[in-house]
Amino acid sequence: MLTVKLALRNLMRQKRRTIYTGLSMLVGFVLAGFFIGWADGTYNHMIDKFTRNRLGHIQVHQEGYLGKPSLYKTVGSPEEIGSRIDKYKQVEAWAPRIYSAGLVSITEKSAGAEIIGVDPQRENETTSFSNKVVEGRYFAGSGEVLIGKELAKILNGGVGDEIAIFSQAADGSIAENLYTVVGLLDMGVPRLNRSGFYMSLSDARELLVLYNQAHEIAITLHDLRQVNEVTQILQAEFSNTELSVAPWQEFAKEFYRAMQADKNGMYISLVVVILVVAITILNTILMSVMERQKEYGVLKAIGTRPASIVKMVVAETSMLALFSILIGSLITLLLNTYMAEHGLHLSSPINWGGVQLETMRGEVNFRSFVLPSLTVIMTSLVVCLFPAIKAARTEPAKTMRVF
Amino acid sequence: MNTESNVIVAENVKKDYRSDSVVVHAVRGIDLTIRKGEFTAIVGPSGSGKTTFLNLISGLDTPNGGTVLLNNRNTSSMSGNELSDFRRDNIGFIFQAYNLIPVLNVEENIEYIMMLQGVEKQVRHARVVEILDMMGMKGYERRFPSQLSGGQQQRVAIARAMASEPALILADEPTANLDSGTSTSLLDMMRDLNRETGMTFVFSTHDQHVVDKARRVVILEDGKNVRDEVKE
Amino acid sequence: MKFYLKMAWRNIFRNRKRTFLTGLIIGIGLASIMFTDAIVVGMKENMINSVTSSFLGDAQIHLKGFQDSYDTDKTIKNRSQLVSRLQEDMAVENISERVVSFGTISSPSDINSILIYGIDPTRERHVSKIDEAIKQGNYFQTAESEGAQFSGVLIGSKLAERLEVSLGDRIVLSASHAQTGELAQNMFRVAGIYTMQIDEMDSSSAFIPISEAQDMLGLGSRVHEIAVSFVDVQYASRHGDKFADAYTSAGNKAEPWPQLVPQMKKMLDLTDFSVGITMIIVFAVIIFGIINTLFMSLYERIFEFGVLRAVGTRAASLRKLIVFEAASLAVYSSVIGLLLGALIIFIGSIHGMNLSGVEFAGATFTEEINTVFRLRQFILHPLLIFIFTVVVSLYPARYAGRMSITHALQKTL
Amino acid sequence: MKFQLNHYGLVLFILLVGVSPLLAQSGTTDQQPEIERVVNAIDRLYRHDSSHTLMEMEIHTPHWSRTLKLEAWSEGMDKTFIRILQPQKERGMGTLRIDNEMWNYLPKTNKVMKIPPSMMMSSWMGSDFKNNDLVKEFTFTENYTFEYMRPDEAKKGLLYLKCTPKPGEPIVWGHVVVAVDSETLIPKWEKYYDEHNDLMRIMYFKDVETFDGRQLPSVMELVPQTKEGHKTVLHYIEAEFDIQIDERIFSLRNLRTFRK
Repeated sequence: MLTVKLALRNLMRQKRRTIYTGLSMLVGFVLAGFFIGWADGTYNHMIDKFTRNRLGHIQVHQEGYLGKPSLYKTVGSPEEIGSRIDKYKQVEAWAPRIYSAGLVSITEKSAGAEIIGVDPQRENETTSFSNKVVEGRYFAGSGEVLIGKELAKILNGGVGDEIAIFSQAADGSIAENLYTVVGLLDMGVPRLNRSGFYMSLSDARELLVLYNQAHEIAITLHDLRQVNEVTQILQAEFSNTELSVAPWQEFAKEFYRAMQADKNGMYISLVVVILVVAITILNTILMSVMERQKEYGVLKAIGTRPASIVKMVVAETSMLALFSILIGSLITLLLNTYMAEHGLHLSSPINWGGVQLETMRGEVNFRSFVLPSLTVIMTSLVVCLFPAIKAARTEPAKTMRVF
Repeated sequence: MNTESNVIVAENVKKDYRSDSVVVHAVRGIDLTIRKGEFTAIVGPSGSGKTTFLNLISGLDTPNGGTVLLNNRNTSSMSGNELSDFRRDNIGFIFQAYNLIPVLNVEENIEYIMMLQGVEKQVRHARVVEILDMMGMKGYERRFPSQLSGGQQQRVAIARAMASEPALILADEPTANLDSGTSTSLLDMMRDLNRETGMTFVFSTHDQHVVDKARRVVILEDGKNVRDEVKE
Repeated sequence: MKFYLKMAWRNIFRNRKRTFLTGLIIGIGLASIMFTDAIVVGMKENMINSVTSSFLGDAQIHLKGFQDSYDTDKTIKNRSQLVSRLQEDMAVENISERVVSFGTISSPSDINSILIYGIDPTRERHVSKIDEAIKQGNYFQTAESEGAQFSGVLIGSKLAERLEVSLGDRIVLSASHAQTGELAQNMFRVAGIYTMQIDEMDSSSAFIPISEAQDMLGLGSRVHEIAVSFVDVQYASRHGDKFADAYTSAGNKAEPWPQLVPQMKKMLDLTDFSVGITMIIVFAVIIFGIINTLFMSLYERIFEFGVLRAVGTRAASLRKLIVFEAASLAVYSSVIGLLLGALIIFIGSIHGMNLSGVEFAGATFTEEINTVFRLRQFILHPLLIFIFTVVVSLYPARYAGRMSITHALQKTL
Repeated sequence: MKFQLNHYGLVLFILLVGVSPLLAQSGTTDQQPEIERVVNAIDRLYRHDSSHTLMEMEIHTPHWSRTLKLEAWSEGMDKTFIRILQPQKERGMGTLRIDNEMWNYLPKTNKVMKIPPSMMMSSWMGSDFKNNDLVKEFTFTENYTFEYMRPDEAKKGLLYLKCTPKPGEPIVWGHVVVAVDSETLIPKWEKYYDEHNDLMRIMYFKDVETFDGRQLPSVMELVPQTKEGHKTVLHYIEAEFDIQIDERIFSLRNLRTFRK
């Protein structure tokens, strides 16, 4: 207790030095915290944007569908399952989908197409689907379809044309029907632009004889970071069924791997930032401790035991470190909250895989406080111990010498 | 009285310091005239206002009341650069310790002020040689302060203060960090220089050995000059 | 001026330990920035390289609209003229003509929709890396050695898996004839199985010699695509427009890779932006370290400054001294940083980081990522540190110039 | 998701083009007949100038089973016309093949859709046959080399032939083993292998009946070996051969005019 008191007094007495040392920890902390918040935020923002764009954060399928999709591996009563999903407040929206393939034609030309049946309203809530219409309009009713913009070119057709589809229904019968193209889509994915044929869920169910069925339920959450948690919750919720719940890392493997690569790059930067922060703190503390060699000499001369000096230095440094971390956390929290809410606007938006990235966002997360805290504490303790022990060992006469 | 020969004229000089809402009256009204060629000790116990008074007369500090004339000029009305140049040209300083610029060697320390004055290199060099000879420190030109003893450092400090032949040499406790033997010989040397060159010396001290060497002793108490003895 | 420089230089070496420490922090900071730059350049080059050299090429020429529909009839206009122009172009290193068609591949057990590429075996290997990507079998040799009774096809490993075929197995390619649109079918044997680590390439593409593709599709000597590689790897990103302008004519459209794979370009832009922010943060930390060190070392020497000021040094001269000191420190630190940076970049250029197999924006890191030396790492970054340091030192310089001399002279311990 | 793609071969073509009379001369008994004659007989079994048949196609999958009633016309090697008569939902659907081109008619939308080459490998109307099976023609005589063989499980009264595609033929099979009745030279089954000797599918020929005065197996059963639960069975109900067929049958106009 005496050590703490003495340390506190010392800190108060040498305000200037205290402020500088503290400031170096503080600034280091804040910058590292900001960096982590920003990097994680940007990373998650990208994932969020990408997954929200089409795939969703979590998907529900019949077991085995993802590994080997089949027309027959369906989710029964998706609306009922959806209402069970809706129970969880983390869930923002969900949308059922039906997938198949068929032959489509407008004029004499015909082409293979991916048939995707979506619930127009739910799909829009979940993936902002209507934003992908680049020509024409969104679904307004039954009998209307949206097709990929390149598919329209291949078929020599466009908005307003009638399009015939030929496929096979789930009962084995031949499925055929005529629809009106009401809009062209830019899905951001060449494959879908070339072959995407989107129809309303009810039309798709009728065409493919998949009444009350879906192949997939895509779910978006309010917060991407809850994906793992919600996935587990839903896995438990549907544990007695034939349904499987997969997070985006599973169904968007390639994107996930791309993000992992990006993360690797970020780790390099993170190491650099932490390293530089650590060295700055190291330097400041080392200097401030070395500056006080004389003072330690005096303390020793009047009979202070070396261990007490070490204890005092450590106490001072750790108090200072704790204080810096405290204030640093506050500033980091403010900065990252601002960055999470407002972000940094990009002068020219980056369009990637159909995702428009306009801002780079920060994020408030645990890591952005823990890592800088560890950096500050570890470096300051390690670095103050060394000169403290040295100070405790040196001859009082030597350090007190003036000339 | 011939004002031309007055180096310092202080009239009712006052200086207050404010620290933590407590007002410290460091100098409460000093009247003092120092004439050219004097060798004056300002004596008084710790806190009597010696350093403050020296700061005031050297223009390092400005008084709250009264006037200080140095070479018949009022320093309190000067701008920063004027003041710097005025000090450079008129006052030589000797401090109690850490007088010398550690990164400059003896010669560079001595010629520093002349360099500020723009004196030519040959002239400076000649002067350095001359003055070091006078101090008995010939051959130390290339040494750095850290390679000298305390007494030697103070000699170099005196040499630096005198090198540009200022009107006044101010020394604030020049012997405070020296042993009595060294202080005595240093003081003897300063008095000899005073006699030989006619330069005015004002120094503060509380060391009786030093006081004994002075030809005029001004005693301060509680920020006022209470006695003024002229020896000889 | 010179005198203060000398003084500043001597000052920074007065406390060798501290100067070295400060030099080290700035140096490590600088080295980190240099290294980050080098690794990012390496990463980007690797990414671009894996996109362009695996199959894309640095640029491609097609008939306008071909890529929208892959219509077999949309062949390049004035082909021979274009080819000879390209061959005379000094910027162009190699070209490879290709035939591209949608089609199907069938094996006894399965069938898949794919893109069939007809490539010129000898010229292609100078443009892309299919030959190097072959993991089993050979690059178009089996067919010739077996007397060309049947033709060899190169397929991706994922496709081979799906079709349950291995080397030497029969597969049938089907596509539609140019003009008539009639079904064209040919039997091939699997001559090689490649792994390019690009999903599209590995699971839904097949390569056959261009002459056979032209025969099969009834194209004569017409081609759909000319892939170009440039002498200078950075030509496409720097002078891509020039190339595009020069060869976009007669209904043909020339595009350098940033236009062919815009998402890649965007990804690289994003990387640049992120790296920029990282750099700014690292710079900020370093600069703060510098301010800190400067202030600390100046505080210690306040008495000294007091003496300097007392004996008649002007405030401006003192400021100059301090700025010079900071500059000297920056130079000293930069030397440390440059040495450290050069060392780690050198190490990084020999021992790469292994990210291979990671697919990134449709490309895959095929090789280890090595750091890449760039002149700017050794000029721009130290210069920035120097400028920042000097700018930052203006603050303590101003402070020292303004401080009270008497106050300074009171400081002893 | 992909279309459910199936295996392909020459069977449907063979069936739809019709069955030609077997010039079966019951003569040599113990002795193996000349191999060319047997192969020719198998090929000729399916050869004729024209045909008009009525058949049922049973399609079995693990998910559903259904039966289609078809009426088909063929002329030479290049023209085929098929009309679905049952079930009601698909009634009127038709397929026309002329040379290498193929069209489907969809009565509900009254639309004729050309099958693009990329879809040639897709299943024909959900069966184990592919569109391509209607288009490409192969004969053992022309496209294969052949030899007698004696499998382990050889039965008395059957001849076994191993037919290997000639180099360069666009055929995926490694070889085909055909079992033929040594008396009538009517095939019992055909087994399709890949080059690793794995059995990929079996075609059974059953229930020899007389159509238009000729003896032919009336049931053909296609069983893919790689897909469990899948089977397509064709039953001949009626057939006439070498008849005069109106040229207008093989036209797009005919394809799209079907009165229910």
